[in-house]
Amino acid sequence: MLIEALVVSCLLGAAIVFFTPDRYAPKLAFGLSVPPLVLSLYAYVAFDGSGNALLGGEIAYETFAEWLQLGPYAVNYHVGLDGISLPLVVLSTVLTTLSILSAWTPIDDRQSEFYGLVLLLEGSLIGVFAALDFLLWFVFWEAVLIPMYLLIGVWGGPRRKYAAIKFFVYTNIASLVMFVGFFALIFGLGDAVSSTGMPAIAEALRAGQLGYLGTPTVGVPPDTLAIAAFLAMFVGFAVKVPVVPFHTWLPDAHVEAPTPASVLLAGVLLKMGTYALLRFNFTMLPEQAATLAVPIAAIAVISIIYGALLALAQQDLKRVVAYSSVSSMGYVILGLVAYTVYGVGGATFQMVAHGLISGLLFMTVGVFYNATHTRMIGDMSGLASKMPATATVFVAGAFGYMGLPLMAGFMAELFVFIGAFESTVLPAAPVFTAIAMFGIVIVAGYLLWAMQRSLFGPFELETDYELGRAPVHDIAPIVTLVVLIVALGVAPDLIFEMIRDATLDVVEFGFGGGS
Amino acid sequence: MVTMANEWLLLSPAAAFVLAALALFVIDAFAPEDADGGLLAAVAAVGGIAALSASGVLLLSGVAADGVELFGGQLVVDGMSLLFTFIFGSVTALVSVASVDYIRELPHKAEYYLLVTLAATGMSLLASANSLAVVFVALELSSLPSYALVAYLKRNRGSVEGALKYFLVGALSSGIMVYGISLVYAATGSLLLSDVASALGGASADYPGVLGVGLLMIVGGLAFKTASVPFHFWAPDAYEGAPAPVAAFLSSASKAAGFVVAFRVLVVGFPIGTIAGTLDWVLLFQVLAVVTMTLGNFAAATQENVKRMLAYSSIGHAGYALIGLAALTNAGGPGAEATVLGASMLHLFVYGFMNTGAFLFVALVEHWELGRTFEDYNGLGREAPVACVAMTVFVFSLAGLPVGGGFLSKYFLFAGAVGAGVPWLALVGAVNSALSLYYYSRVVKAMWIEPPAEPLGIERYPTALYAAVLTAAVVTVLLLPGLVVFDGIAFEAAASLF
Amino acid sequence: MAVPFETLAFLLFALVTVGASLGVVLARDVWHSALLLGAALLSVAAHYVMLRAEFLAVMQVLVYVGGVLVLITFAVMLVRQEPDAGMEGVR
Amino acid sequence: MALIYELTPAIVFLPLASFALALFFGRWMPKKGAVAGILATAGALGLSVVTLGWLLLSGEVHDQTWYTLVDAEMGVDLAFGILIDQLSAAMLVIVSLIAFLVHVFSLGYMNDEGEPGLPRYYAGLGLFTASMLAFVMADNLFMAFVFFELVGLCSYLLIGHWFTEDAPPSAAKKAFLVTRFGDYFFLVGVVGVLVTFGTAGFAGSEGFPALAESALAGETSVNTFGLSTEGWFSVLGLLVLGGVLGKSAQFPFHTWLPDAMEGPTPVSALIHAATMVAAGVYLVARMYGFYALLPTVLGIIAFVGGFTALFAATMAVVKNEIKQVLAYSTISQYGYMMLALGAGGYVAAFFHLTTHAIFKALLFLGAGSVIIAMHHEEDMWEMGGLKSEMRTTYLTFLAGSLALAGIFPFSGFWSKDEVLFETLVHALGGSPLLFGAYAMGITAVFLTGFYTIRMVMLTFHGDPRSETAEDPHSVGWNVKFPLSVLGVLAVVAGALNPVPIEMLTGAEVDFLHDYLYATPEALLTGAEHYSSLSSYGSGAIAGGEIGTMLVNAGLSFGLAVAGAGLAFGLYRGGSPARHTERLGRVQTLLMHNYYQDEYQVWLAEGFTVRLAAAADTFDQGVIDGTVNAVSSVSRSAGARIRQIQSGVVTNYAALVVLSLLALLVVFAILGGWF
Amino acid sequence: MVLETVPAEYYLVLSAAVFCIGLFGILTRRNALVFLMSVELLLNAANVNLVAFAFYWGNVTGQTFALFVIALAAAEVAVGIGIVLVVHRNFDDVDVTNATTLKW
Repeated sequence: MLIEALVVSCLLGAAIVFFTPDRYAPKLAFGLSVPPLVLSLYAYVAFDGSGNALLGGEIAYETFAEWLQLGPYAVNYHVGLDGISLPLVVLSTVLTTLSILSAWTPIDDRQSEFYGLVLLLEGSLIGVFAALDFLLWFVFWEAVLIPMYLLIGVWGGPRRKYAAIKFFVYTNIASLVMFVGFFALIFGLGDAVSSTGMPAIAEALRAGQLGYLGTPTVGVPPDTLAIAAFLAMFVGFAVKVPVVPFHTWLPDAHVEAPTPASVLLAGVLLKMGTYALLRFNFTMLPEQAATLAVPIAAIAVISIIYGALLALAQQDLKRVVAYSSVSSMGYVILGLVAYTVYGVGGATFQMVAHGLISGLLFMTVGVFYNATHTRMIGDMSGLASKMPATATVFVAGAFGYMGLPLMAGFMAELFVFIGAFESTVLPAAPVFTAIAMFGIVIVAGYLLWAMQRSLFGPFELETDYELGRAPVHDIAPIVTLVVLIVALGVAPDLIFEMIRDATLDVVEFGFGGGS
Repeated sequence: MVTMANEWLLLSPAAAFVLAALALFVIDAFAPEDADGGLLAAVAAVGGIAALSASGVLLLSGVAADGVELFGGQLVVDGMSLLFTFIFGSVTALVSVASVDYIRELPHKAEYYLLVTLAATGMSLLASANSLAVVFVALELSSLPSYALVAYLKRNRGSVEGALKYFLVGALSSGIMVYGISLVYAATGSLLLSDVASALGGASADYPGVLGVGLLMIVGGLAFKTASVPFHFWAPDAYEGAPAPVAAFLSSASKAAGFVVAFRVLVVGFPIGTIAGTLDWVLLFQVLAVVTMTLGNFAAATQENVKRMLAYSSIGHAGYALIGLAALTNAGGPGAEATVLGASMLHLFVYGFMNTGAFLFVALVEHWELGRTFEDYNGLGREAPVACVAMTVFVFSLAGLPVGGGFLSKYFLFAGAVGAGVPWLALVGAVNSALSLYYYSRVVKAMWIEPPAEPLGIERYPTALYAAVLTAAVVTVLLLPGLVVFDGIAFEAAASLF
Repeated sequence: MAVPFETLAFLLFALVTVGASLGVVLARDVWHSALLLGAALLSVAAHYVMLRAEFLAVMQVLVYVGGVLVLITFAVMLVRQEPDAGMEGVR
Repeated sequence: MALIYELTPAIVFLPLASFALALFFGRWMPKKGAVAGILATAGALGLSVVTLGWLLLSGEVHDQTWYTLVDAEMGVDLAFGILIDQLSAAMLVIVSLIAFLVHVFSLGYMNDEGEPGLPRYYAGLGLFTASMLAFVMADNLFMAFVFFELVGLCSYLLIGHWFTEDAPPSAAKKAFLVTRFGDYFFLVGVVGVLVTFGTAGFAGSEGFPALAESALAGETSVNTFGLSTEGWFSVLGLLVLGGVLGKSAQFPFHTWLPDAMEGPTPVSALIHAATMVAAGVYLVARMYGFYALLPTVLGIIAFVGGFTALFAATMAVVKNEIKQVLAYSTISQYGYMMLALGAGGYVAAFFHLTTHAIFKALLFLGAGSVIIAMHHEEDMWEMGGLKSEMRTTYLTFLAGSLALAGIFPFSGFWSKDEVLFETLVHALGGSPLLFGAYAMGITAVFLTGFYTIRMVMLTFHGDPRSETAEDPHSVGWNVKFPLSVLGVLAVVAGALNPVPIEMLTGAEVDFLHDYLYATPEALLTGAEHYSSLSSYGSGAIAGGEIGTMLVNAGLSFGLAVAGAGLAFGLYRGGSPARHTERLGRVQTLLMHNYYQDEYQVWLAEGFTVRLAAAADTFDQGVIDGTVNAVSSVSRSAGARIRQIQSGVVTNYAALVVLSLLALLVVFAILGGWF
Repeated sequence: MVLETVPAEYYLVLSAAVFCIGLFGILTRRNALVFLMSVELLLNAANVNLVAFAFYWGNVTGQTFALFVIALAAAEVAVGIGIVLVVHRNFDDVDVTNATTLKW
């Protein structure tokens, strides 16, 4: 019942905050975000699952109840956590709590609605990571869109409407394509499964029970079906991730979104895409993934390099960070396609690490923005002398992003690189890996450049705002994030152990896992 | 064995409408000066609630699970007919309650409610019609009051013009349909669906053209009722012109009625297995579905008027529901066919609430005299948050986001299409659905994101209209988890048609 | 082979039906249309008689010619514009 | 396990603690964290010395995993381990000594000058020291990389210490970026090593050099990704070398180092003498067991080293700022070390590393002292005549300079001589390609002598050429103390390994040689093991080994003295002339550093930034354009579609009928009705 | 039998002709009343079929249905004329192409 308690505490919190006067909303929302956080931390501490939830592992906090009937298939209420989903749930709760704190300063309009939506978003996100039935999962998956649409649309920047609708429609159309693809698989399995439960489908697919979609005479043959479904799902999730060339909604959404929404968008929402890729494409259709390894790896590498180049070209700090997410997510894809323990585990680790780091950077940019009301790199310089603590954290975050050792990002990237390098699924794996790794140079380039321009040098600012030290509730969340990032960098096994545990089964599919 | 008494019992949902209509006659005859129409609305609403309760009880009791034929097979009461009668009852009740405030200032309220209940009677008969003759009669019974309802605001040019167009296209369509029926009769010698089906083998060999043209024309008549392309032309104009509650009634109940009769006529009367050689109506419906949803959604995307946008969106939804027929390719086996058809029914079921709710919200705004364009809705969320939350639920549910049952039903439909071997149809639907998100979210954007140009000055909060809107919203939301109550019924009802 | 009487009668009435129908849609004056519609309906009634549907024929005459046509005539009168307003509205 | 090895981690943790203390509490601490830093580095130095002593006495080495980051059940473990052998123990002492002295010096250089941001400064120094020490004791390549990178971070922070000015942040960025570029190759190499061998350990039969050795011998097989075994190992070696070239500022990655002079001078001392720049060379020495297997790579290392030694020396000749001269000399000297390593002179390389650490730290601190005196003026043409005002500084600086110039009997002479000797011997022993490297090295000796003495002359001799030079600021004990310590060491450090003396007298005085040969065989990290791996043969010219030695020593000493003499001759007198103009266009070339910066800046800004801008245009135009086009096409399609709804009901009817007719025709044909 | 010599196809042709004439009227005439009358022609065409084939098939289904059609046609005309009258009141005209305030 822990997961239910988590989701319900979020939704209940959302409802309460929604009807609270604006004056009390920020603090109340923070208070109400603590129970889910505590619950998730308890879930982490008391975690007793093992193996992969879809592939016959011990699922922690499992709940199962019958729900709907879709023709011949039962749609059940089935939730549970394993080593892949638990870290992401904790990530969601942590980032939500912190982003609520970071919203205290910038959000001064319609607060109760804002915090209500944030908590609603948190509940949906937890649902996405916990759901083990496809349709239930899809409910949460789509539910995430609504609060995010409104968060961007109502509290965003000048082009918020354009950005919000772009985000909304683009990711929605992708979800629909994915949905069609996945259901083609379910129906292709025919009688081999009797429900839309993800574990059953995963095992049936891995057992090679995919048959014709329709009848053998007029239907789609299993091979074609599997590839087509794989592609449909891949495209669907790739938009969410986002992967080049489906990424253009991201910078717009990020730039226009208010800081807390950016934090959650980059920190958790993007992970939905990679999480889904791992859960669906790479867990359920390993052979197709192996067949398409080269194009997927190529896309990953292009995302990394091209995304980094785009970040380099930006003048808006937030856009820099936004494009860098495209780049970072490329590592996840590369890790996934490698099909090694380090690759897939590293991809998962990177989801968490990038969640924390990009969240940190967005928050820090937000703190600067609160003070200066500009994000254009050319408009400011020498901020470090006026806002030393924030600048320190920004530097820490930037180095975290660059993959500085002993910070989470480095471990994640290293895992991915090792995993990708040793991949036996991906032809010319070292070449792909080596090219992808060049991203760490470009990322250093644009972040150092951005820091040099904005933080250092003589103080200049082309706005009328008085600069002062940031308040404690702005600093506290970013410092917390730095601590978490370093903790994960120094002791990756805090979560990597459970992640690895859950990925072993994924990569064990005839092409060996790791060295 | 069904006794006479039981037969009448099975017709109790329809009877509820008839009784309500009679009661309205009586009340109007003896107390014509009922000032606010509350009693009249209550009677109509009670009629609707009685109908939905009766059909609900009958559904749950399972007496009609296998289908009970009445009057020599002219009528049939089965899961599908009861499910749809449930829809008609709910929509009638909602519309009646909402209309109290909407037509408070207008004369001839009794006629209004009378026409509503009579149209509902026609619809419930349509749901049970098992012969082409009954189909035509019931269709006219539900259509003729609708024409009049659209023209209810008889000093309003839009209302009258809408009625004129609705009527003219309707008359043309009914002419085409009855001619089609006559041709089918010419080819098969029967109007009873089961007899038509059994006569198909021989007759279609003799007169393939006559039968084919006839069926095509019947489909045309049904397409008119469901507002499917190319017989949809009346819909945007009539919905926009009509009083908003009437538009709600037409776009929800009347459309559902068209679909229920289409399902029965085509699946029972013209099984695709035997008639495919003459007229592959599955292919026909594939064309219609694609064209309908595309045209509806694309045209909706550029509307300035919320009501007209909803009108086009309802055409788009007709396109989705048509997938239920267009996917019966026999490629996925009978189970898959029942799934997609059942999903189509479920979608119409949920649609009955969410679409009615959306139009009733428009009615609420019209009641406030704020205007009908998106700009007129700007900033409404701050003035009337509760109603706007409800509207948000409606439009997002219509768009297929998980705030209401519309999410599940739409995706069931797409999933069913995939299972039935026409994934491309699901993809077309998916693309359209994503496009629909664009225009639906414009409403949300206007209400919540845009600031109002000037203070809206809302002073009245009409209780009945609010109650109807909120009820529809609550039911829509509850149908997300609560679809479990109806999904089995729908799929079984669909399976029993084959 | 000589054309049978029945066929001749059919053809005759069919000619009337079609001719009158054409007249309905082609007549410039709506009033003429109404009259020609009456003719068409009557000729259809004649067909009914030939088809051994005498009751229907009676109904056709009563309901259509007696009811519908009168209604239409009535409507024509109501909506007809004053002569000096021209014939625009009734074409 | 000896108690001392249980305390070894403290060598790292003490400076790390001073980092944390200074960062968080520095504002309230005495001397803003300097005291903590001094105490911590003193502690580290003490522990290092004890460790070295224990190693000397007992010969017990230490190699143990200390902390496992990732315990991958079916992959490579990622762990931190401590490897204390002769090499690392000695290096620990050097690093902690220099760090300690730099901390002390900073007290004078930074605190006394009232600089802002001192807690930050001392935090940076602490972390810098800690990272370097951890790097030194790393027992595997992964850990080495981790701390290698942290060293880079610290150099970024410290070089950019004066961030409110424009130049330091820019220099810091450049330093980090250029070394990062090298580290990119290093990281690929680390990953490659991890994947190829399943371990990154340096030492023992489980270490990757040993595995590589057995793989090359054909005893075991590893995944070589389609290349030949040696080919693949060479690729790995070169990849790791990328990091080395970056950090040790070897051509073509040397460009960051002169710019890094923007940092506070003590930091320069630390960077150049013992930490960052030394890290690269140390890494090659650390995994020499691997490189020794790969003659091709060794050749490349030797050539890069020799070339860098010469190349940097030429540029040092024309520089006007004292720290610039020192910077190029650093590049040049590390070139010698690389040359030694590449030429199989493992001991020589380490010897030179040691002596260089001492005299270069000394020189930088001395330069710092001068800069304090000159009120932060660095142009040598503004100085002159300082020797009378700054006795200690002058004497120690001179000692360091003579060491650098390679003048007998200062420490630099011995080590540089040995480097060149090893190169020559191996070149003679059947590797004629090394002659090229040797030639460059020996030429650079002349230039080194020249620019060193030029620097001394311009700074200390002649007449004061500015007002500040006439009345320099005085410096305190905290400046003089480190200078004195280092000055003494610079003179005597050559005694560590005076091979020529041993050759000539037969006395067993090659202590460093013996010391490095004493590493237990089991670790496979000893010089003895390396010499067994080496494919270099030894040869000699006419007079046998001693003759060769004498020729080489004579040549290098002669050239050094010649260079020094030339400089002395040119720049002597009260107001020396700027002779560089005489070089003509060569001067321009040298002042522009062979346009190395220009092309690298072009690569970064001209090429990459333009490429990025092009990518951005493409992204906004084509990719996002497509997205937006789909949206606007949809909308305009919608706008067109709705035009069907003309409002005229007759049209509706016509459209209904026509559509029906069209369907009728199509399905009539399909159904075969007619 | 009297009519055995008149084949059913003749009636089909007749009804089709009437139907087409009705359609033609609908498509070409703008007067709402003529529109109504044309619809009557459509319904009559259907009726001709129904009655003819009731005779042909020998059952009364067609005739009965035709009766219903007549009744409904009457009702439809009644409703239609009502609408035409309000249109006339609002637009001062019975030209169906005049009422075009609702479009697109």
